[in-house]
Amino acid sequence: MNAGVRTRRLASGLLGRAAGGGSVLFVSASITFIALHIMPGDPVMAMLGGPTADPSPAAIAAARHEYGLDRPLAVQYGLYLWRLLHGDLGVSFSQHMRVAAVLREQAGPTIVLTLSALAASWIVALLSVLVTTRRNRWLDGAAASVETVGASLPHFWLGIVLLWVFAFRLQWLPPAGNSLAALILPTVSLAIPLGGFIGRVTRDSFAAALDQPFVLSARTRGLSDWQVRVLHVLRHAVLPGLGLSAWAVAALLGNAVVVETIFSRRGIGRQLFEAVSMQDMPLASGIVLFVTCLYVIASLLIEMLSALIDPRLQGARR
Amino acid sequence: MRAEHRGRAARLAVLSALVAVAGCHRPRTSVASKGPLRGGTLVYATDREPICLDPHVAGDMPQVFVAEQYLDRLVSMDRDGHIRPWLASSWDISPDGRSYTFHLRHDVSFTDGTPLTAEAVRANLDQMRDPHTQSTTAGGYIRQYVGTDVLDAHTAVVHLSRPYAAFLEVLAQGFLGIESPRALARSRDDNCQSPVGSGPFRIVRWDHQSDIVFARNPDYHRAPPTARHQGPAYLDGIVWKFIPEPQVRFASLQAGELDVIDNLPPEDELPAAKNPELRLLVADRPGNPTHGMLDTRRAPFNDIRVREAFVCSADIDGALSSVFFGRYRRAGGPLSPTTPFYSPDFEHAKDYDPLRADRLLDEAGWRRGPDGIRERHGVRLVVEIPERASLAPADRTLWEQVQATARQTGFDVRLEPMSDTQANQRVADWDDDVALGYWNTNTADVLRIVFGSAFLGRTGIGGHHQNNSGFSDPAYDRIMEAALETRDAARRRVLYHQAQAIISSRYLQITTYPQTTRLAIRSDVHGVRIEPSLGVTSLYDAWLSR
Amino acid sequence: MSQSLLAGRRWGDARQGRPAWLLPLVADPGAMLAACFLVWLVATAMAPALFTARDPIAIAPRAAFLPPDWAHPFGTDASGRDILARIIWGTRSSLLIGVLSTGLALGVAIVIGTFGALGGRLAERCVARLLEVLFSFPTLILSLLFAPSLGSGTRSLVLAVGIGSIAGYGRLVFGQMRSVREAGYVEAARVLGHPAWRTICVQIVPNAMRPLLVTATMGVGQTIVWASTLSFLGLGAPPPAAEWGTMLVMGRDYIAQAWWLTFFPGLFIVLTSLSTTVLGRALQRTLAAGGR
Amino acid sequence: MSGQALQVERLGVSFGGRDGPRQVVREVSFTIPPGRTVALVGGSGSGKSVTARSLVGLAGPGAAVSAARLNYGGRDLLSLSEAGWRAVRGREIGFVLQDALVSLDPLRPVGDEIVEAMRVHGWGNRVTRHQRMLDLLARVRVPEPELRARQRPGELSGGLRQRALIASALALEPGLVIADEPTTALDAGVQAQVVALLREIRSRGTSLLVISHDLGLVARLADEVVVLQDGGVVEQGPVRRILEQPSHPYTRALLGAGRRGSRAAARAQLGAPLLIADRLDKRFVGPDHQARLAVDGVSFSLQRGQTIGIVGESGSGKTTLARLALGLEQPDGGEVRLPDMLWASSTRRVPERRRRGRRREIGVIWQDPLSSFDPRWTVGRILADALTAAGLPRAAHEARVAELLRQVQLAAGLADEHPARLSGGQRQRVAIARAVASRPRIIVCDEPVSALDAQVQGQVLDLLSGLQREFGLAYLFISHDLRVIRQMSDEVMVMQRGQVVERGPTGTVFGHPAHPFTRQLLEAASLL
Repeated sequence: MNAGVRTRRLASGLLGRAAGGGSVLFVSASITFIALHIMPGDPVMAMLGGPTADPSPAAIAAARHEYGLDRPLAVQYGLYLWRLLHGDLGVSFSQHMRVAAVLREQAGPTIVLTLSALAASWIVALLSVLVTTRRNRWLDGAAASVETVGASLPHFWLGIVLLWVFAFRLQWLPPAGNSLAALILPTVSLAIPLGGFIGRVTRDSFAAALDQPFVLSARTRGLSDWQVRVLHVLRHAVLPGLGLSAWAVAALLGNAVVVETIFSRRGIGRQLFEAVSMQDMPLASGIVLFVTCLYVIASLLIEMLSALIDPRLQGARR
Repeated sequence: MRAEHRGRAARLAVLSALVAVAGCHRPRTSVASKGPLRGGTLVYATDREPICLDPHVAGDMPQVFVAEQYLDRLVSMDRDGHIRPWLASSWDISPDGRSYTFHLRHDVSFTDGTPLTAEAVRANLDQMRDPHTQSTTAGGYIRQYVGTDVLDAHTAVVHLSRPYAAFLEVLAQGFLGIESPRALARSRDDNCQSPVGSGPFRIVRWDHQSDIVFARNPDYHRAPPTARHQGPAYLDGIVWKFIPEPQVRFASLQAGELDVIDNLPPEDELPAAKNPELRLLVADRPGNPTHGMLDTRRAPFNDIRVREAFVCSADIDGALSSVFFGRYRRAGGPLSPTTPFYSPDFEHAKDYDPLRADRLLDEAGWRRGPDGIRERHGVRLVVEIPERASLAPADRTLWEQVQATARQTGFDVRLEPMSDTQANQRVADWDDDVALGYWNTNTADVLRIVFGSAFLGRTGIGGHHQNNSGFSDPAYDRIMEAALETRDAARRRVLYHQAQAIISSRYLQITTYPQTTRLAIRSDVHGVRIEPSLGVTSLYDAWLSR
Repeated sequence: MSQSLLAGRRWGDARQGRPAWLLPLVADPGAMLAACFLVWLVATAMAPALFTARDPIAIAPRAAFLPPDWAHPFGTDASGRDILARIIWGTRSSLLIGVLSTGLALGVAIVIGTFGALGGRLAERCVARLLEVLFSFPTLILSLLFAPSLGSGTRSLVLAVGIGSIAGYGRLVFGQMRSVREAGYVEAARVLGHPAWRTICVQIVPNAMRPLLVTATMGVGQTIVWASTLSFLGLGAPPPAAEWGTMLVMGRDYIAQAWWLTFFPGLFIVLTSLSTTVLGRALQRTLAAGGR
Repeated sequence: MSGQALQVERLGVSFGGRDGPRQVVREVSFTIPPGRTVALVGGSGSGKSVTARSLVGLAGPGAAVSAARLNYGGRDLLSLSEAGWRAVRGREIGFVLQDALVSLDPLRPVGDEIVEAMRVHGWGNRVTRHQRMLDLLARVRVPEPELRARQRPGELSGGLRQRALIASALALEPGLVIADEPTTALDAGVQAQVVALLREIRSRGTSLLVISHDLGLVARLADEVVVLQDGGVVEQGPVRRILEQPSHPYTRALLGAGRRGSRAAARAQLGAPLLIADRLDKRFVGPDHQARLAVDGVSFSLQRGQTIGIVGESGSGKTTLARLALGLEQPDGGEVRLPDMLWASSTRRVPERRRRGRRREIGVIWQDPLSSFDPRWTVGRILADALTAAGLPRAAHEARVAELLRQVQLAAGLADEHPARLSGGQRQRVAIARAVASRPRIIVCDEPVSALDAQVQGQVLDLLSGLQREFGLAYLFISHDLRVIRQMSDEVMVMQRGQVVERGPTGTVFGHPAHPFTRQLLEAASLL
């Protein structure tokens, strides 16, 4: 394969990804718009202080006009997409801030939480798989069972139980806050189910890779069991788990809604929950789009990483 | 008097001017005797974060709590409900009651250096009235406001469209704090992020979803008469944290990471009371207590016998003893005990009496069906209660117990969980049988708002009626109007007693417990005060002994 | 050789007295345990009264927040109701939510997947893109966005969880259909002269469904977990119905004082999810081992 | 290169299982003197691979290896610790597995694999290892070693990667190289090159242990042969004696499988044409977006009772031609006709609906029968399905299924069995039964015996011949195996890159190959 072909293929691949990412963003923008418009209740009333507030008709009309809610739905939708195209996420009803500013302020903690949970789950999964797979029947089975149990735990329940044990009872870790120590419990409650899941997938592929002839071939060259695992098998075994990681990033970002609430952490998950309950359309859609963007970026990075690990994948995509 | 929202202010609501300090442990005298110490930063944690720090915009309780620390008002209100000077050193009321002339202090400037002038008063009141401000509380309080004339730099004449006896009381509330006109001149949304006042603290930084940082205003020298000291605040600053989860908030307090938390949930009161490092500061709030309002506009509650039966069938005391660990007192009448003109005569009109409930339903023609639920003409005795998402778990459980006890009498009570907006819509459309809520305010006039026929109509577009019972009685309305017009306390007492009697005898609501403010304070924190006009936490007098 | 093989199998059947597909279950104690637990759950769901004498709804305010003891093995809740009884009576709706939402998602996924795989090139591309987008949309956020519109209650939970799971199943069905479409036996059927519709009905669809059996088994547990999370977002079953997710959410605020309110319903959710996973994996091994 | 002797005496290997230990190798003894070559031969399951692996301590997890003596260079291998074994592997005994595509790590450049062999034994430094790796690649005749070293197995041709694999085994100049089926997955031409390479290695004094089922390979490499059956030695001795005067019937059977004769004037008269292919073209777009002709202007006419053999290397277009003949692919040029109907045409699209009614006339047998069976179905159901397609009433199915099983020499009881539980030979018989179920006139056989052991191959081919005689079937017979083609075909077409480079009666093509490619193929298969 000459360099020109490779570059061309890479370029067309990137273009395809960009188009794919664009359509993902478009659909998620539309889903958010629809969801927030079919919601029962009136965002203006939510904005102006709930049921027993006594806003004057003039105040209501002013608010409607200010956020364009007095226009026909189709026009609102068109304007919404048009502004998005220009990178304008609008102004949040409920926060009295530009959505971009809210995201700038709130996205960091969520991204940190997501990445730390992803990293933690991979570390746990890889350690468990590397150390135990096919090492010993009992050990293998026990570790696989632990992974299965981990994958079955609802992060929501796990978070509450961890909070109760480590923050309320033992008081080893702070129950809330934005410090590094306060990151541990939310990370763990997200990482255990995901780590179990990745571990299970990786264990299967690790075992399958161990059966491959090249493993035997490597052994006949004098490699030790550990060398074979780390140098050869691991590389093959991580691929399926890696493929799932983009999805995992999206799931983690979604689960942040719950975990951030339980641990009273700041972040876009909790903000989204509040935005939806306030029917704050610009903020909710801004956060959803941001999350979708992160997914698109994550899947692109992971695809690149996969191609780095398995160069055969480079040509495989259309 | 204006009322507060109940919906979104589920746990954090207004405290009256007449705070009854119940179960409040005084700071240990041995420490207090050394006198207040200066310095230190107090860490305060609350559940809800304001959406805007300017209390003029929208107008929700968390905003007042923040405003109390950095804003002053024109007038203040003391514990006895008397209006006292503050930024206005004196005022005159025109004989027709439509013009108020305020004489402002000459030595006040905002923390951005802008001096306090009559122009500033005009700018503030005008901004509250401007529809673009989206002010629902402050703006709603001063509907009668016409305009302000600036007589000289420190004399402002405020004109009202009609007499409004409550105007000064309203001005004493944190929602109508006076902000720097220079800061107000910025866009609404900019002002929301960093408003400027003349209070004991100034806002340094607002980290959304995390905290607000306040620093002492070193030039402060005009505390209201209700304060316990004069001059700048003792604290160097405040970190005002937002921790929505009650358990997490309490655990953090116990762990020593916080100094004061508010909205202590009932389940944490016992552990808090047992903990020697903590003090509780609990105060009942006046107004119409926490309740379920029965919708008399549709069957089955259009029949007073069914209403009475429902009220008698609910074992509220049992619920309070279990869910609230016996820490919440029962509110039996239409007014909370701390409300002016409250009468204890109606406390036991609604006690649990299942036998009476059975008899009433039998009389009304509702017969028990095979599953124990009563029926009449083939219609089951169904009671629909919309339950909004923000309802606290303890309240949920309380209504589940009402559901269970009412079922024994033959009611099929359906608790329907839904989003806040949907629940509001159901109540607005009279598509409910019981509307859950409470109404905190410092006047018995609340009974006019909650049960007056003038409040049956919808306000605004898709708005709400404040009278959720559908009760309409011209005689009752006349009593309430008469009570507003007279200034004779004895006359008012008689009128409000009549009103309470009427409401109680019509079985329009199941009242459960009075709203309360509940703070848990670490023992090395002193001088935390509850401000009388709206009953929010004031940290101006607070100091740390560590 | 073939005869002895055959004989061996017959003998095995006779010995076990069970269909052959049950054999791997018997051989795997974990799967056996999981299957027993699920059978118990189903029995509980059908006749809860057989497993507890206590009323799950009647309240006893004076007996609120009792810690676990012999009379109340899992303690009592804020209204003095026995938590074990509520868990047992809650099995039905929790299982129903799991099964129905899995069924709903699977049904829609089969329609979409079949249409995409067999409906021509354009349909294939559209469905592929649609599923990609849906899959990338975090399920919890999707549920969160639509939760207020759906309202609360079991029906809404089923809808929300079902809709949220469509993308996952859709991808699976679609992928399966496409790979089965290319399978040797499909071509063999064509060479034999079978009409296309017959091949779709007799071979493509049933074969594509085979792995779905595994996924759906595991899916039931996952959806119960999922539904509990949605209870947290306000989609739970209305009171006083006992439903695990709602019990868990209601107990959350009392975790520091009464851990048993949250712990036991959560434990049952975990056990159910675990059992379906273990059983699903056992089924998967059976299918992978060939034959049924 | 210090040749050392390997002595194996009464080697036994057993695997623990649920039903107690299973003995897979028993009482195997042989010696490889320095510089000599020993071949282990036998069918699949004869224990030859396990024997070879146990010589480097890799018989597999759960294997129990016993031997009266297992010495290499006077050292007792059985007493080695795991670390001891590792020191032996690669350094003293090299090992070459079959099919380098999977025996080399597909994710790593082949150069790294060779370097790794040196690195784990601490040989040299980064620079010297790299240099030696290039030398090794050059030694095993890999052109452009610098470039190839950076490529992954998937980017190399079968021959090149097999050489790279051999290079990795030779990295530290072990005295003994074990080669397990070193040529099995390769095309005939490449096979010859690899054999030449192995001979060269042998000529430099390295001892070789070759494991193979291919006696042709053995004949060209080995000094001594050990014949294994079911884990035991049935015969062993010098290669010449074993190949020329086999004493054990199993050896004779193995030899017989490899020494099939030609189809000597099997058919006197041929019938009318049943299937006519006329200048067929089929284009494919490759991964590099370049269109190429997989089938390029191929014509033939298949008559009743006739077998046309199509031979060529993999990728020469044989299978595509078969699919065109079956009407599974639309030709891009030319057409296929039945005597009374247009079957497929590049100019006029023949609807599948029209073909469907006539499909019963053309059967097919694939190389991998298992994937062509619905995994849910039993043998009986599979056959009944074919009968349904042929329009046979349901009532007659059972009898006909039994008849079909009898015709392909399978026990009637197998009807209730799933194909996954059958042996390869049995499966292929089921496939044949299905192909003949509709009483077709033509059967397209695409590599029908390539996946089978030599012995079983013979049986299946005999079955096909028998059915042809019985029913007058015409075969379009595709194989890469020249011996099989020679045995089965009346007429042969040799394909290379989509084109027929030579065609003619079997005897002529094999006896007097005209095209250089044909000659090359025949040479590689040592049929010249």
